[in-house]
Amino acid sequence: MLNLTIDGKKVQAEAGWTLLDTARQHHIEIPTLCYHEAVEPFGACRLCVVELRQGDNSRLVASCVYPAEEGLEVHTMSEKVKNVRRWILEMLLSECPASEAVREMAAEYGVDSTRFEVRNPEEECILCGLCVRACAQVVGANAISTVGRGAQKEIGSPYLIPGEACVACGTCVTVCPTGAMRARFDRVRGVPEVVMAKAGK
Amino acid sequence: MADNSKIGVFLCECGRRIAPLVDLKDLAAKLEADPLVDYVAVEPFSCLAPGLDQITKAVEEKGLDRVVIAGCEARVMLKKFQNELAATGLEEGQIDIVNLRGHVAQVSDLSPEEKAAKGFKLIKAVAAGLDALAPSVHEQVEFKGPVMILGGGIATYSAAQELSRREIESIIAVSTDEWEDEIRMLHEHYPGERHYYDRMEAIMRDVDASPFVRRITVGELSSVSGRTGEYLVTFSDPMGGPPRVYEVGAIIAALDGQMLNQGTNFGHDGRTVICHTEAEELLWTKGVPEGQIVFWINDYEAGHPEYAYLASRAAWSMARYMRERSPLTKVTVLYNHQMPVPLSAGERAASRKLGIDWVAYDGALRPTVQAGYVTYCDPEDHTEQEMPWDRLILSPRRSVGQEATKVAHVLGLEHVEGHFLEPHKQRVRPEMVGRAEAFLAGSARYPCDLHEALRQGRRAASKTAEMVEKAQTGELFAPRMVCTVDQSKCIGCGLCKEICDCGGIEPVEGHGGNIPRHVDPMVCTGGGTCAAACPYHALTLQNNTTSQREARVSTLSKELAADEILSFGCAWGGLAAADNAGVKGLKYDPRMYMLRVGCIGQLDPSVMARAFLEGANSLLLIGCPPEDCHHSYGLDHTWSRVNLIKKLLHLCGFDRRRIALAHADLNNPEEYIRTVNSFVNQMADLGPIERNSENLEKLAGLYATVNNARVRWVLGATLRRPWEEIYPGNQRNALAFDRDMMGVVSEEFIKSRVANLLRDTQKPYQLHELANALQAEEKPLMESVREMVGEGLIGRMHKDGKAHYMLRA
Amino acid sequence: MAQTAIDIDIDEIIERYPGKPEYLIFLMQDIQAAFNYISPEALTLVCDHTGVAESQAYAVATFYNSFSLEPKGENLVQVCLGTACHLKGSGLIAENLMRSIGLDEPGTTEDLKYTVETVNCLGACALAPVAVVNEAYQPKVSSPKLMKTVKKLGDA
Amino acid sequence: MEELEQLRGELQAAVDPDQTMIVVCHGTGCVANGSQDVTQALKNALAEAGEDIKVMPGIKTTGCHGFCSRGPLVIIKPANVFYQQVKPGDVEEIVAQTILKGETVDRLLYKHPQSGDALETTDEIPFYAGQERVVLQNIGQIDPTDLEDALRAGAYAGMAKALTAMQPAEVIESVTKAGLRGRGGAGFPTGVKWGLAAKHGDVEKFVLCNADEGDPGAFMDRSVMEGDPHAVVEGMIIGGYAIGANVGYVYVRAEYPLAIKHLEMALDDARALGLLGENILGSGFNFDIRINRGAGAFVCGEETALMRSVEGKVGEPVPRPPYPSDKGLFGKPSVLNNVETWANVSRILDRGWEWFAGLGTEKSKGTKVFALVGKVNNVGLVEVPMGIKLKEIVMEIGGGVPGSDHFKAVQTGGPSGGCLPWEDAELPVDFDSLIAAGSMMGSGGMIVMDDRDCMVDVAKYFLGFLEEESCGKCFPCRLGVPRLRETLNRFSKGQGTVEDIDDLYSLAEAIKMGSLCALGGTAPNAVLSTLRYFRGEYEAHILEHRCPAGVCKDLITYKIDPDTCTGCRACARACPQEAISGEKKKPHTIDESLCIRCGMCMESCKFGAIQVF
Repeated sequence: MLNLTIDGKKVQAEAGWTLLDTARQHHIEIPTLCYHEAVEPFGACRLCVVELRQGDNSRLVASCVYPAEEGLEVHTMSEKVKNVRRWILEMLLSECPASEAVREMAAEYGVDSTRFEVRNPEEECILCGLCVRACAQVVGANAISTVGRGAQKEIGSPYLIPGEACVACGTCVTVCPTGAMRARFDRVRGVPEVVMAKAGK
Repeated sequence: MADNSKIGVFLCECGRRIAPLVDLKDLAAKLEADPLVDYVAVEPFSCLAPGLDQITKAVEEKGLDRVVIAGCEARVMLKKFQNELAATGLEEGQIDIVNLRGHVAQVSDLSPEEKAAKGFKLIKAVAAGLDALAPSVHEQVEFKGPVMILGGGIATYSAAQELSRREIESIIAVSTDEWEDEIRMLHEHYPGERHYYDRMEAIMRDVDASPFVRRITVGELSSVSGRTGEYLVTFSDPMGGPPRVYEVGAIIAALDGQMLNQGTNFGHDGRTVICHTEAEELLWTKGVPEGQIVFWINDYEAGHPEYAYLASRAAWSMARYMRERSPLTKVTVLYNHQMPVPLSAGERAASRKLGIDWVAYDGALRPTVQAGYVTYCDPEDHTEQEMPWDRLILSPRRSVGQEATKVAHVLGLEHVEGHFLEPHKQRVRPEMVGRAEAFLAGSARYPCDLHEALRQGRRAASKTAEMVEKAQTGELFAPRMVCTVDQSKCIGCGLCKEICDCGGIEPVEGHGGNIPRHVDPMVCTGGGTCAAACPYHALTLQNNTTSQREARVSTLSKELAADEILSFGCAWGGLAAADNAGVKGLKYDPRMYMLRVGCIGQLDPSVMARAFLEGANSLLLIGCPPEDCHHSYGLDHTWSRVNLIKKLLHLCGFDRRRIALAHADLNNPEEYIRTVNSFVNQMADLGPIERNSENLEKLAGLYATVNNARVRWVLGATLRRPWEEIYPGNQRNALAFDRDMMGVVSEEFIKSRVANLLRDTQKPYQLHELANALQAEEKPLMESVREMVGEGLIGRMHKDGKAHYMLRA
Repeated sequence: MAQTAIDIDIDEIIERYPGKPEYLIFLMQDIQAAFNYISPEALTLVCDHTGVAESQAYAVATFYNSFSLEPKGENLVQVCLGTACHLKGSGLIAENLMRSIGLDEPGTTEDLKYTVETVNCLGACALAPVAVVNEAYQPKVSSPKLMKTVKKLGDA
Repeated sequence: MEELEQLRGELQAAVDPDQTMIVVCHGTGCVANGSQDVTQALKNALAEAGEDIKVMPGIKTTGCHGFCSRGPLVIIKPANVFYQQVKPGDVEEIVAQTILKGETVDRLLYKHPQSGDALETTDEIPFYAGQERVVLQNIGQIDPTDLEDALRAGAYAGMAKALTAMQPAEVIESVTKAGLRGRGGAGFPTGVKWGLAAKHGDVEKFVLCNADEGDPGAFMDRSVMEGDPHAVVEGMIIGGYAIGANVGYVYVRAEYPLAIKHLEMALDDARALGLLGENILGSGFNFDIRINRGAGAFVCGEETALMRSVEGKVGEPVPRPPYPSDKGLFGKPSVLNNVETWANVSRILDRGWEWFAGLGTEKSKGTKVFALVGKVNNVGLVEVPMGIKLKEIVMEIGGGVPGSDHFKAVQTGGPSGGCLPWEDAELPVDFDSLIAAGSMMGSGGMIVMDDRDCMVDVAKYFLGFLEEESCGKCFPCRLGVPRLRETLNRFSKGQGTVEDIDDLYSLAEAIKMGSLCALGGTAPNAVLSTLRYFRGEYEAHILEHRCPAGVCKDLITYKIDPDTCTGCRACARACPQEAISGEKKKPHTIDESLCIRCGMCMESCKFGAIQVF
């Protein structure tokens, strides 16, 4: 049994719990986007960051992966934390303006417009990679992956055409936090035209 | 129902996504009060470490052997719970999930109390299903005998090589002992591969030398029987002796496609205008011809643009061969400008160095072959050009070929004319991806070059090897949710084998007359439509049985209010769409109650009938969109079964619309909601079925009828077969057949009711009394009753000159 | 010349390494080196051999700069955009070169004649700005100089 | 052990220290300048000279001598006569004068930039005089492809000591006591890192060498691997012995073919001699090293990403904890250090931790190698003791800034680092002062900038680099870096407001705090440090719409000075937009509306008539 404080509240945790587990067990809410209970935590969206304070020095860690430790002093709503969340959400607004979920979450943090230029007003995908991880860890099909890297990154099956590996179960659509997978799904599922792909390329 | 299990229910608050919306306290109280449930707990997040710890603790302390989690999507979360709770000994089938969040909390404006009530009904139904579960034992699969590679295709060698690399014994059945001959003949199936012959030879030598490979020379394949791990393969003897029989653990078919010439409409004459195979033959026999050689990549004009790549690669390699050996030979490749030239930068340079011309023509105009010239249209300046030739070489026509088709037939691969042999499309579980290859490799699957054929061979071998290696270490077990046959009930009618789409059902050889079936658990995809079709209930989908489904519907039907709808959704269509509606928080009519089913085709008509019998007033079955069924025909089969129920509802005097089949695309929840709302409203207009004694008696008759062997038999005949291409099946004289079926159904319906009546009342009836009791016309009734007496189903005695009918003592 | 040998046997390359996932990148590098791109067929072979899912292999192939899924041109020009070179205007040099052969961004010309790449520091900062044309270093290049060298190759 | 020392003795005895030896630098810089031809010419010339020569001098090709801007370099030993910018044509004279007569060829000597008098030998040259060569001690001295030559210079002595005379714990202790800090950038104490991995006891472990030198403008590690690969190999064996690992991986940039070649040779030779592989030197310790070529991803310099890449996966960092010392490569305890660190390890074990601890400052021990590039006279590779003043490196060793008595800024730490202004010229160069000054040590790139370099453009450049190289996994980095650059783009177009600058600070903060790995965590440094020291320049862009350095395209115009223009039409021909008009032999003019500021005209003009305003 580990003892720590979250937002001043004394809480207990078992070894092996993450900070997010612990917080949720004690009804303390922490926002997440790239987190889903069905798959391993990824620590990518950084919305779940919390501040760890130890005397004067403090740092932010992703609560979805950071293990609960004895005596930690955790703050889930400090200014530092909010600043990170606000910026991420504002940038998401410009990156994937079409996403309802993002707009709602942004509004909760008082972000309702973006100062940055909007490249694609249709875009919904936040590249949290949940679909990819679900396909690999839940379904075991490995039908989709991230393609490219950095700003050019996107989600898709090899060569962005329907592939053999997809079992069309729709798990990716269900776990997608923004609904972006709906549009992509039809470019992934379906019986691949083996002849065209293999013989005709 | 006998409580033969200890069931724990865990209610998930899911942060704020369930808790405030559903009154979990109230729900927990309801459940605790229910005799079926032994333990109830509410958790912030059942699926997170803290929640899982709590469940594990409860299972161990309270000795629970069934667990229901009321949380979110089973499709997404079930696997995690199975893995996390495996340590407690709970196995697949003993854990079930109710999507409280997505089917109740998020999708309506009901009050928390009302939602709790709805949740209670769903959870109780699922619990009843678990209660009715009889967990199966783990079936271990062993491999008796080596791997056999038959069909004689070139992939035989790569497959054998891969197997021997992994030290697995194999038998290869080839037409000739001499691999030199094979190489000599290779171009008949794979022209333009000379550059690869050395490697091919190396592979063959390798196989020849391997102690793990046994080479046999046999005649035609005559039969294959048995199951994964223990097959019997029979060939005719080439010398005309007695058939040769082999016991093998696994079978890989290596089949090559066939090359035909283009025929006269491209000017083919077999001498000056030839196709690739003939060109190769020429190179073998006469060497490189001099003069002007023109390769025309005419696959676009031949109607198969997708083969242009293969053809031009072959042309390129032959062209290279010619130029490298004979400076006096001019080579040109004439190709459709819509086609990308399939050469890498380096090859372009090499082609230039060798002086091979690539000439594009305007694909809009078809080139014409003339004496010594081809005329074509220049895509640049749109002028007609003439290209001289001494020999014109056309692309080949590609097909499966006679022998391959024969073998495919014996192996039970349905071959559709004009198609290639892609077997087993089902991709229900990921491990099934590529299983087609594990079974069949070579250009008879789909046109490909030598390299790809060999790759498929290797892949097939390694897929097979994975299984063999597992089996060798005793770690190969059959999936839990597959069909099994009760040999004592099976009369070997073969209906299941006929409608099975995964090839999992095999006859057991050696029994005379009707041959009972059994299931190859490693091939069965667990679709279960076969089980739902068996006239004698001899097939069961273990750990997911019809009786479990009946338990669910009867429990839920008893709980449902008059205007509430019982529904089944398949995991790939209806249920998935409902889940996604929940994720999006789309609102729809809360009177909708959906139960989960793996494939809509798993629903035995008796499950549907049971629903009405136990109090449901309507039933909505939501499957995948037509032709998207993951089990191929589950949906079509349900279509037939729904028709049966409609007929019976009609005979009972109820509205046929009370049962309906619908389709949902998981990616279109809005559509799903329209489906639900319109059905619910329609049923509200109909109102409930009055539960008076007459109606109850009729419903009992309905239920008995769908379990009647004869009815199920006739129904079985209407079910779509794998070779039928159109939804919902295109058997001949469908209308006439349907009329006959109507006849059969009405006969058996009345008979069932008579039987029920006599059994329930235990007293003799005169005909007019029967007619009265069943509100049936005497005339047809008399015929049925006579038949029943004839069949010995009931007895007849005369008392003061009047015929009385009663159950036989 | 960034030449593809036309008779390299891909299976020979595949067999260089044991069939383990950790050799995925080794195999791709060798194939890239031999054919200067990774064809879909090659990718499938690598997956079969290493037991890596095709989607994963595709992710790797698109993640790392040194892999190309498209055939490259017959002549390869790399312009260094390292800091030292940048300060000495290599950015402009690259732009000017690409404009002169009709490319809007680094890549391969339609006729597969040239491929222009920008690289992050070749570590030859003393020679800035540097370009590498078909593996030959061009120290202290200027736009006109580089364009002349490149044009010459194309006409050859 | 004894055998090794005996062998070393024999090898050393075998060569006469007074024999003339002609050393030619074959570092990448010199090779690109044609030093291979020089070597060939030398061979020919000597062959021709033939019997005129009493003792035939040896020719030795070595790794980089560091003084790249002066290549090709030829040094005549034992006198250490230093010839620079030698062309094949000069060779005959060298042979005739120096080899035969023992006289120097003055025109090939290095002239002192200020006094202008010719300096004969290496140690007289300020560029070398100011240096303290520890890691580089053998580079330029030994033939990297010849293990025997390396042994003469004392290679593998430290390893032998460690394996035969010390317990693993003692090795870790002495590395700790030496105060060695990771040279990869962060400066984490190496000994501590080793201890964390060692404590896992008897399980499979790995050591890795980060040779994925991705920082633009840095080539220290390459030079070490090319010039003295044995130092790295030796260090890794020692590390493996210390933490109990039997396998090591070197992750080298594929862009460094020569380094890879020399490493492979070194490994083969070492195996052949029993210095690598089973039961090394009879100590019972087994260790072998495998080489992984990087596939072109800067982020793979981050340790967790590098390990994923070695596993054959996409090189995306993973959150820590768990730390690599607990769960690293293939989930096993692993220690990753960079090339320079490993090289230092072998020196420490060879010459003792006390000696090493005596170098450098109180908190930063030892020396640091820098790649000195940009607007500086002596471009090249320098190794200096920690704590040396920035000014000393740039103005003395570096020979100052061409055409100026000061530098505008010095950029250290690569994309993760920052720009230090002339005001910081006195700053002691060590881990902590650099961080305090808003930059960082990094792997050792040191880029000197003068007044013609625009700080906004520089910041933009580094952000562009990072935008391209970000793996795209975590949101702050993937989204934030491009948006930072978007803002700077506006600035360089003369748009934007002063408020934007404040937003920059706050966004930069969010990226620093929020990012998953160090790439994102340090990405904003380029902006922050330039803002800190050159805010005025930013404001010039925003408020006055001008680029003081004359770099930002949208804020400059090209003009032809009519007095200097000879009307030769060279510029008109060069202009891709045909924006330049004018008759022959008459001054030309540029049509600004057509000009795309590609600079072609400027490059083509032989009279410097085209100027930027």
